[in-house]
Amino acid sequence: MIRVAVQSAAIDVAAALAAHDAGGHGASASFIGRVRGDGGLVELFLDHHPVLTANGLEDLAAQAGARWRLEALTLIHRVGAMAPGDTIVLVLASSAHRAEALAACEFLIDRLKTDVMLWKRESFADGRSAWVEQRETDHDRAGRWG
Amino acid sequence: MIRVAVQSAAIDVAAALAAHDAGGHGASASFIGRVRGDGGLVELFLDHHPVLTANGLEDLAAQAGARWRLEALTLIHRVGAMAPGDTIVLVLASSAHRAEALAACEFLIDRLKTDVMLWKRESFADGRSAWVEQRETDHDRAGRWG
Amino acid sequence: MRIAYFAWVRERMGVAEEMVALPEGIATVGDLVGWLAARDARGAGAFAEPHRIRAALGGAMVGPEALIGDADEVALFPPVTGG
Amino acid sequence: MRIAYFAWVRERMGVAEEMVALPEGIATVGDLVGWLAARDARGAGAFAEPHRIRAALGGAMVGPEALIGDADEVALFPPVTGG
Repeated sequence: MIRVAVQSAAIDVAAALAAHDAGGHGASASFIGRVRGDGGLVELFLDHHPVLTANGLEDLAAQAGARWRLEALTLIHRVGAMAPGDTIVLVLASSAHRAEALAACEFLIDRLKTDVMLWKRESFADGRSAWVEQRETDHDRAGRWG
Repeated sequence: MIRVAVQSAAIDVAAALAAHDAGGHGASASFIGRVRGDGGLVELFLDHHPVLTANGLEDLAAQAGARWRLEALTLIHRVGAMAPGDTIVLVLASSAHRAEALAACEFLIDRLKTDVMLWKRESFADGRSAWVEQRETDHDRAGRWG
Repeated sequence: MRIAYFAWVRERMGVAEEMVALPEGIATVGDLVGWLAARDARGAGAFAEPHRIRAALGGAMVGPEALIGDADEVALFPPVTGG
Repeated sequence: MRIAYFAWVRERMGVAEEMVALPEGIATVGDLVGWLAARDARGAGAFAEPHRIRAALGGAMVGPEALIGDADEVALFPPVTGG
């Protein structure tokens, strides 16, 4: 079962885990990414393109499904305005085999950082606000998957 | 915060996640291992040594804490009799940085398979019951960490 | 045809999208970006550095040489900055 | 001294643990395993293949050459089969 969602509502990790998996899979790997309050950040805003963003997530999910034997895959990305501590992204990958669940989860979170159409704006306690520039480190990690 | 547990009670993943993390960490990676019903398996029994098993988990947690910058680590292993679908093991690793959370989670689940004092007995629907022999593949994976 | 803007391109243009009738001679995405940069001050602010602009046509990423043809939407935005 | 058995060693010995007084000349874990194998049929069944036996003294893994000394517990078991 593949489930992909782009939503402005808060991500409910426990509910997503329950929906992902009724308990039958051998191994489930997950990744939860949260907004960090580094440097006095008070708001993270994620702009998105409804079609491009959803297509990007669906394409990534399909790539993971082709590369590994997955029994279930959940990919939820939040967009809009978020506060520190809020969950931005949730990846859940289940397989009969732990190595495949772990590899798929890591692949997905690395690729999400570069391949999906999202734009970040950071706002700080001192009133500064700026769109984030592309980071080379994300590209380095994503490039490992060839 | 490091939390390590060996328990015969069922593992409550949602409760463990809530206890692990009040929402402040940048990245959380998890691994959930479950009993597979392959080949007509009806019961998995895990024998353990109360001191050695707990020491092994604590040692692994300490190794992960020394290797990566982790903000929280939860390691829960179930022992005793389990049915297919039951959660055997839960690893939760949180860090400010996703690469560290992911690497720690993978390290821990690989090492759990070889370094922790546990003995598996499988019982099948046809009445067969046997202690599992050591598997080379687990050693291969664990060896990657040097 | 609709042009949709995202992130700082949207902020500099002051609108999320607009409907335009393409003038004669504007055939590619690169042509469109050049035309918007020359059209007014907002366009100059958003599109002064075309190498920082990415584009999508009908839901697919394209380069500046892509022909707009009868696309319903051209989306213009900065490089993505991930999830 | 207490000897604790695990997994199929426990099943073959028929008990989870027992208290023993070590006979003269039994100094190492290897000596103990050899003595148990010779003591009775259950011991012969459990310890006929000493290379398949692992041991811990006071909570730490040890080899057959380890001196038992005044340890409270010797644990004897097969190689672990993981979580």
